[in-house]
Amino acid sequence: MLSSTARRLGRPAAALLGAAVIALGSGLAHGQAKEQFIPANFYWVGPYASGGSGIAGGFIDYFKMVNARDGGVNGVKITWEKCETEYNNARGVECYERSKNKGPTGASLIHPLSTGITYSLIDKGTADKIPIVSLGYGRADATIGSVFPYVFPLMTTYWSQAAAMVNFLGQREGGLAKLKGKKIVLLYHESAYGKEPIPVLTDLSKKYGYQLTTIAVPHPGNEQQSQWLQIRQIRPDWVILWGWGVMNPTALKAAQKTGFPRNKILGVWWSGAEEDVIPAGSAAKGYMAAGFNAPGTSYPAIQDILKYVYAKGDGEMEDKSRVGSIYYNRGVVLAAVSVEAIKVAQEHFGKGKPVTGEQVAWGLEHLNLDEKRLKQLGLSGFMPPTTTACNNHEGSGLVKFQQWDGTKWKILTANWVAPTPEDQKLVRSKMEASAAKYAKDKGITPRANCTDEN
Amino acid sequence: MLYRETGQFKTSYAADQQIFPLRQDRIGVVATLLVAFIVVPLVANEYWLEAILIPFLVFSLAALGLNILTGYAGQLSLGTAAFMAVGAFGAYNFELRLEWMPILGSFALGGVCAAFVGILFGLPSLRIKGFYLAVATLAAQFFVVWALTHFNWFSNYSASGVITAQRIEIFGFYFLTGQSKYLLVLAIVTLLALAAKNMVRSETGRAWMAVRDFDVAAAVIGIPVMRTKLLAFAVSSFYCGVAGALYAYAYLGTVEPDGFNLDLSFRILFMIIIGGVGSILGSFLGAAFIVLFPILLNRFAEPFANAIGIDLPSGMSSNLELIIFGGLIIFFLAVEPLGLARLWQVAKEKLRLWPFPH
Amino acid sequence: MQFFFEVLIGGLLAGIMYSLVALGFVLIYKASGVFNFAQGAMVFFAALTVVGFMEQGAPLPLAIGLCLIVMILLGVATERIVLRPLVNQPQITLFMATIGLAFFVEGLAQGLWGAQVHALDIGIPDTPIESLMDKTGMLISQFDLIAALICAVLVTLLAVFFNKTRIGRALRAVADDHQAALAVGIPLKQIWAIVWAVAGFVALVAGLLWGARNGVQFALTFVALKALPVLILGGFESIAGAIVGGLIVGSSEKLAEVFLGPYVGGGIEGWFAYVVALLFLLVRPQGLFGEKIIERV
Amino acid sequence: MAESLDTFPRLLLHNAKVRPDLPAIREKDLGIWQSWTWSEVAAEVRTLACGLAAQGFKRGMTIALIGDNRPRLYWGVTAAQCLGGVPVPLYQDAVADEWVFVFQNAEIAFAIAEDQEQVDKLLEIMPKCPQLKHIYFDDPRGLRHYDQPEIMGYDELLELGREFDRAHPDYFLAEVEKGRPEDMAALFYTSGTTGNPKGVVHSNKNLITTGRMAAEIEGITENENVLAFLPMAWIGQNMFSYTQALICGFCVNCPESSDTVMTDLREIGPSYFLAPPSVFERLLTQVTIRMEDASWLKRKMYHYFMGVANRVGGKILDAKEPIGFWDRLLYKIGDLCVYGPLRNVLGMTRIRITYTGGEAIGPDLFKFYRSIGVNLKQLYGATETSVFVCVQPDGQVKPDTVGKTVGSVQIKIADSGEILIKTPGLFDEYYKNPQATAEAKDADGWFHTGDAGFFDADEHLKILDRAKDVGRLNDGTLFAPKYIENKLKFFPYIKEAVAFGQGRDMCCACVNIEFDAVANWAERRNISYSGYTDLASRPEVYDLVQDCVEHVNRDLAADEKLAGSQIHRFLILHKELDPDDGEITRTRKVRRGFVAEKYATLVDALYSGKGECFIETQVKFEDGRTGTISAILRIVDAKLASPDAAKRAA
Amino acid sequence: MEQVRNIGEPILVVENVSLAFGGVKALQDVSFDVCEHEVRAIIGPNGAGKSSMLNVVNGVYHPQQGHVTFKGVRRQDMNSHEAASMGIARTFQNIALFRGMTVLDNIMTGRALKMKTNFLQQALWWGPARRDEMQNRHKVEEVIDFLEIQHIRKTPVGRLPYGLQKRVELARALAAEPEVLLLDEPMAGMNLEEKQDMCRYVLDVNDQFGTTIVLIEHDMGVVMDISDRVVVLDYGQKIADGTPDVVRADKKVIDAYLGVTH
Repeated sequence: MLSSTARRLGRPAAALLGAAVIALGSGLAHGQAKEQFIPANFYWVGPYASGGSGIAGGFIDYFKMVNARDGGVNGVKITWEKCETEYNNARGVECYERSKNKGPTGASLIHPLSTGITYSLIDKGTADKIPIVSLGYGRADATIGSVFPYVFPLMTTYWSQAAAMVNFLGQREGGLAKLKGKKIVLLYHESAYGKEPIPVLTDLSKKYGYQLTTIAVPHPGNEQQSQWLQIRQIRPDWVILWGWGVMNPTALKAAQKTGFPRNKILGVWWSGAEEDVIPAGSAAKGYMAAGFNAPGTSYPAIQDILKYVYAKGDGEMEDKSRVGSIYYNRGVVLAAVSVEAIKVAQEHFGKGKPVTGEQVAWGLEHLNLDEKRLKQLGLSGFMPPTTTACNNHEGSGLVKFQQWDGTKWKILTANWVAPTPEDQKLVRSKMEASAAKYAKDKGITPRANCTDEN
Repeated sequence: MLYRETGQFKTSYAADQQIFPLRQDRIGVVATLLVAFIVVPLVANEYWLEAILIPFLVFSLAALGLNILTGYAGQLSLGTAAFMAVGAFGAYNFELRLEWMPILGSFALGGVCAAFVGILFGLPSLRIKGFYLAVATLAAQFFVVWALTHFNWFSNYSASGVITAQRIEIFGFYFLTGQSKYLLVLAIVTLLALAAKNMVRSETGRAWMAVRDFDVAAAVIGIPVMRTKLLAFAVSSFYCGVAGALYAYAYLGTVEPDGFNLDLSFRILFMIIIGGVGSILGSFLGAAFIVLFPILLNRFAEPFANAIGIDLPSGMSSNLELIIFGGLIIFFLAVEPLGLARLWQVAKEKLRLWPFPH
Repeated sequence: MQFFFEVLIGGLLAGIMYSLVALGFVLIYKASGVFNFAQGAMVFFAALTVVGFMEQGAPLPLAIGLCLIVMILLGVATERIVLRPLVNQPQITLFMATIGLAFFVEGLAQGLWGAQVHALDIGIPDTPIESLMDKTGMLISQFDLIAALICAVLVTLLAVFFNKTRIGRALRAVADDHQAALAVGIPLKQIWAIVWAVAGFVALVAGLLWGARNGVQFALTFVALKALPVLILGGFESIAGAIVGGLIVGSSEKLAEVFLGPYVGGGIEGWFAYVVALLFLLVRPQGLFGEKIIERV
Repeated sequence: MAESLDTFPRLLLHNAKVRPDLPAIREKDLGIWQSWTWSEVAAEVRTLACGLAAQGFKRGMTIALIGDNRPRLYWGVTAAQCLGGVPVPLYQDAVADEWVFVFQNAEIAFAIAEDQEQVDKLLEIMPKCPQLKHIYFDDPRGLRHYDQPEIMGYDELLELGREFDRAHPDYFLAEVEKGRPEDMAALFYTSGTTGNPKGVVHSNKNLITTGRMAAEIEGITENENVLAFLPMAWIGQNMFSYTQALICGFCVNCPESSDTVMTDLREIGPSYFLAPPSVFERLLTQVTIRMEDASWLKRKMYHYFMGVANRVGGKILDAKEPIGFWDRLLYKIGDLCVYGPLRNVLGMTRIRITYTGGEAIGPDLFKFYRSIGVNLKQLYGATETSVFVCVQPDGQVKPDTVGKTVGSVQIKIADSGEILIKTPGLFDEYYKNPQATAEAKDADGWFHTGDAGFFDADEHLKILDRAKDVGRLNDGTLFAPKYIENKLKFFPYIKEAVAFGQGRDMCCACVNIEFDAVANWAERRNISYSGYTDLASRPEVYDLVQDCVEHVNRDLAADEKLAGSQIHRFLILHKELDPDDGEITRTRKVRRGFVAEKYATLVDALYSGKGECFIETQVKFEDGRTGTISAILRIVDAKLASPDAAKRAA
Repeated sequence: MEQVRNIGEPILVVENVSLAFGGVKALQDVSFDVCEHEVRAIIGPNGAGKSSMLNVVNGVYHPQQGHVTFKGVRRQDMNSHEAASMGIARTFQNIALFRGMTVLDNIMTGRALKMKTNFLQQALWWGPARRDEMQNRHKVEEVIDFLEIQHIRKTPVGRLPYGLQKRVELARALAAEPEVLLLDEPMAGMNLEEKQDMCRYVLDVNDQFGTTIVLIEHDMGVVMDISDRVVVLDYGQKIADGTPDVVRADKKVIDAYLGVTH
């Protein structure tokens, strides 16, 4: 009796002590050598919590699976620590600074999961030699690795995607030439993120002869009556939806209200998750969106997660049904790329040893996630094949397109869609110009011997 | 108790009206400054400098600006972040477009731009008061962010409206490390805080407070109410503008207009309320609280919960933090509505009278 | 011209939706002088709670009923825990406290029901009325019309409540003069609890309609931002002002976005309502229905 | 050089030469401490003297100085001395009539008054004092429309002085040169307990020699600060704030007004301080009252550390006995938490030496200050002896003695027990009163103090009482009324006490409550009262006072000689003893005889065993009107302690 | 004490002033003048428009009709700032102190128009701003000394008792060194002693600085004692004007007072 009381009393005391010890020790790099630390700086509260929590879940679950199934990367366990960024730049920077020196080798790489935070970390990551991986967001021109040695807008940038979307629309119309004279409306979130595709789409409109109208939706975008009335006036053939958060379902609802066919709306990948269509209910049916990861749980890697993690009740997601959702799977992509980069780095710098951020950056520049490798990973068809190089931090620029059938996302394009080669070149030249300007502004001398291919 | 003020008599008005009439306070301030300028840069690590101290100082400056307007001149504003944005983008453009412009000049001119915008949006204050004015300042908040996003000229035609701050260089010295940036920000904040203190203890400040406390009486005395209010808007916005420039240049490096959103405005308003409305010190205390507290919560909540055996579902800890934070604000307002500065003041008064209670 | 009317009507209907949120602010401000910034969070909380109950298997009416109880509890608790300790504090302090409350409620909502976004189907199709489209070529959403109707019913109910019931009259007395109300023996604290409960009810209605419109998610808290210019226009203390203000804000911002927007590059909706309200205030500082204040010295 | 520093004017000029830039005098005015350096003071005095000369002030004339401590009044003193005249400082709160004798006696033709109030009083007595021809005022407020030819503003006088100085540039220095040490330097009117005041004549030599002697013994330097807050007419004030300031060159600080003395004391933090016991008592009362309002914890802490201080504080200050490490540590902690802050709030942080004099001080009161580290010492002297007769030397401070003789002072105890003094500072004469002079000063130059006392084993002088007041009860028991009164007055609730017993069977007392302290005490107990008289008659207050009285009885019982003079009965007076009503002197000494006479009915009642007594008294209000207060006073029997029990308790 | 004052020419003339709020007529066709150095009282029952009259004179209210001539400048409505800079200062019926500031700062605001430095100089403090501040502080200290409020110099005004607050407000008005001082019920709510003090101060001000005083007061004794001439208002109209003796004997005045206040 007495002892149980003591135990009960003792717990909070121990907890306080423990918390204090953790707080004190957190600034230091602590001991165990066979660990590779990756920060999990995401957001679980606020307007974007649904996306953030899904991605965080997939991200962490994949690590758990790798640790459980493979015992880590060549025996080096992956560790992580969550930090709430609230999708807020200041908090994001704090999380970064807090996490960058953890683990025996510091943070291996970081996924800011916010364009704003990415911007804020570019200088810091470069100075600290910690790769900033902005997978599917962030600066498009960071593809130019000679200027941005530690920034990796992997797989696909907004610019590549815009070009790929045009390519896809061309396919839908029966060839790019058919785009001539067509009317395309870009309905975008009035922010840095929303404005990203405008230059590319404008350039391509000149090239392909479609008529582009851009319509801004002010943040947060929960009221779009006037925009859609404008769209109704324009009567476009396609609407590209470059939305974020509540703007997406609202757009679909408003489209329904104004009688615009949903299957003529094509969303960007941040407009193409379950969270973006479910609130719109039936109004979302037929809506198409891009994506650099496939939905569903049929992939071997996802199955492994269910087997090694969820079967043991160790999963991150409270709601297991969200495993396989778009955001969850996106988290898996983020994690898989991270693990792969570490593996590549280990293979180059010494197997079975934790690698530093600088080495991971090397790894990220030498990714070779071809079909074969993806198959080994159990991720074939799940994410686009990606091969990076010193001066190509993007890798592929490939996307898939999917359509909402009212209950789930269905992949429309079996193959990964890329911009046409000429368009790719055009995008690339824009990136180079932009990066050059950046280098000039910041007084950066681009790295020598940095080429597009390894 | 520690205050021994016997024998500290003033033989001139200059001595009587100095900022810290008590010798112990002067010693305290000098010691604080010495620690801030010498000890901190020597001992603080990168994390403390870059993630805690620099934002703390920058937010303190912004809070100071808002405190001038709200605390001293009594004009409630919810547009602080907008004025910061103007400062940041203003400084960027001056630095970008005028090659000869020294960086400090750009910061100052960024502040001046913000001051002009402040005056513009302060004009309604001549007719409207209280919450009506507060909501009106939201117009500034939304309009400015819209304009900066929308007109590419401001961001030098960067595709996304994002600006990348140039490197800070003064007389050939580059401020690249956390230490040097911290010292620069600290120096600027110290000087501006001193200037603010000087203003509030002289006619300018008295006019602000007079307008705040009783505008009709102020007018009858001969204080030009209109000019006083607009001056408050201008000075306040200048401070916010410089804070914005520092936010961009010394803290984040790259900023987008969206970063200066309503949330940020509220955060700064929080700082002055928690810290103490109408108190220079309060701006600093409030900034410290708002910057540090969520971080502390974040660091402690989950380890603590784990330690006492509660397994928080992922995401729950973040929400719990929010709940605690909200609850604490309410609690705090109930306990001391006048803020941390008031607590400090009360404590100081007690110490001066020690061992007597009154 | 037809397009103009379409925009105008769309705007007016949207405006009604704004009014709905603004009503909650007005109620509380009128009775307790508190600018309740947590109103948006309460809307979110209400909608999320309804959906939450529904996902637990409750049918819609039951979920609404349960949620109503929760909202009333929340209102009463707010009065007890937040307002009472802060009685006689300056308005700004109370305002700050409601921001704290907003954080609290937001955290509570997502903590309880998760961060997931949800659809909310209250059985009203959000499609254009076909007969109207056929006749005039104008697209008017059925949902918006019904929402307007609900709003009208709500306002009528509130009007009856305020004018015909004892509590309502007491509420108005409180609004006019706290001291006097206390002096004639009106139990101020109870009245405040009731007002917060009523505001909770209004939040529930707003949450249901907005939730059904855009889905139930965190962004519902942002609808408060839409209500603010309505409040300045209509005056913080006038129910009629909230309605008329909503109509003016809704229609003017739509018209501006459609007809003015293209000249400046669009996206002006976010601030246009504020600027309109601001300009309006310069002419009439007391708002649409406010009384002229004579400074007595 | 030093030899010639034998008159006040020469001292001033000397200071202006050797320390021209050190502050000589400060005055809290218009919110700050306005300061004048020695050279500025010298210039001011020169102009003023010239002005007075222009107005016809000549060697040997007298000039009255009336007002609070103001630099200009001090300069008036020096200016008069420069011209060979005699300054006569007067008590500023006296009613006009009290001055008439002085003006007539000293044939005062000139007066410098502080403000309208004093000018009005002077105008009032002018008909009776026709020789008064010149009135100068410092503060012109309200005096703009006074068109009497005798009145002139101080500034106008200075203007005349400047003119005169221009016309006669050598006049001033020549007059100073004429000054002799033997010249009459000042005239102090003693507020004798009976009869007309007597003008005590002091020469330059008397004052300067004594002042210098004492300063050298205590090591007073030019760096001291004193606060001039006692009446200028009192010689103690003159010695500390004028004579010694000029001798040592230290700075005199004049408070803003009598209401702000406490604040000003704290601001200045004097290093050298003189105050009568009543001031120390008032300070301690404040401490006690304020501490009682403190939180429980603070009170506990205070009482604990005061206990420590009581035990070891005095010893540490005396540095005589070795103190254990633990006690030293405790005292250090106490110093940090209590004594230091206490000294600070009392304005005593910087005090090096502080004297109390003029009256005996309660031993507990005395010990309190010493225990918290304030070097409080007793001083014995009289107006006639230029203050300094005995001083307690550092390290040999005993609460019940007044210390050893200073320098070349000689003391002889007469057979009657009266103390006789011979000192270089002994007064010349009572002005125009050879008879009184002869009574006080015998042919051998011994001054008869009228005090009874004796030397103890350590050559310390112990004062019992006024020689004529020390008496015996009917049964022959020694009865020292002042001793008993002082014991009573040490209680914070008792402001004044008058003990009767001479020639009676027992000792009885009338008590004045300390209104602030008792009111505070009553409020905390929710006892309502409508004013002083009502409060004084509350039964609860009687109980409170009874406790005090019985405590004194126990103390008395402990002393064999005094055990018989315990207080048998007492009453609480319905009004405060007031100098305006003549019940106490302006230096707050009880005029026992006067009181006994005035309240004869009460005294009779005390001894007749009655339970209560009706009394009606005339009182004088501040504005000069008179009125009456009447009350029925209760008389209470106090418990007596048996000597044995008291000893056991002790 | 003998009062010797030379009352001069009219310094302030109010001609046919009418003021209405909505339908409420606060003042109707009121005319009177105030001579230099005199003490002029405005009396009348509650709601007679006395405060409105003062508010018109120093530009807080703007009359619909009529003119106010001050120091030879005739205008239909004053604005407060102008009134202040021409030398009109005032106190208010309900104390209008700046509650968040100390006594000293409150009185310093009275010097607003005498300050010569701008906010930039003040931000620097050293140099002109400090000198300016010191000079004005000196003036303010003289006022503090004059009104004998040294002991509360650094107290926040909110903590002061009512009577002292009134005195501080007077001090603030005096700090401006006005030519005309408008006092709106300076003795309202005071006890006898405070009233006597206040009377003395008002007369001292009038006497020492030659300030013209216009005061509203309810206490007839006070008014009759200290004023040279009295205007009587009732329901916004002037019903009598003259020396205290004349006014006291006026039938309309007696009726107005008997009818309303008794």
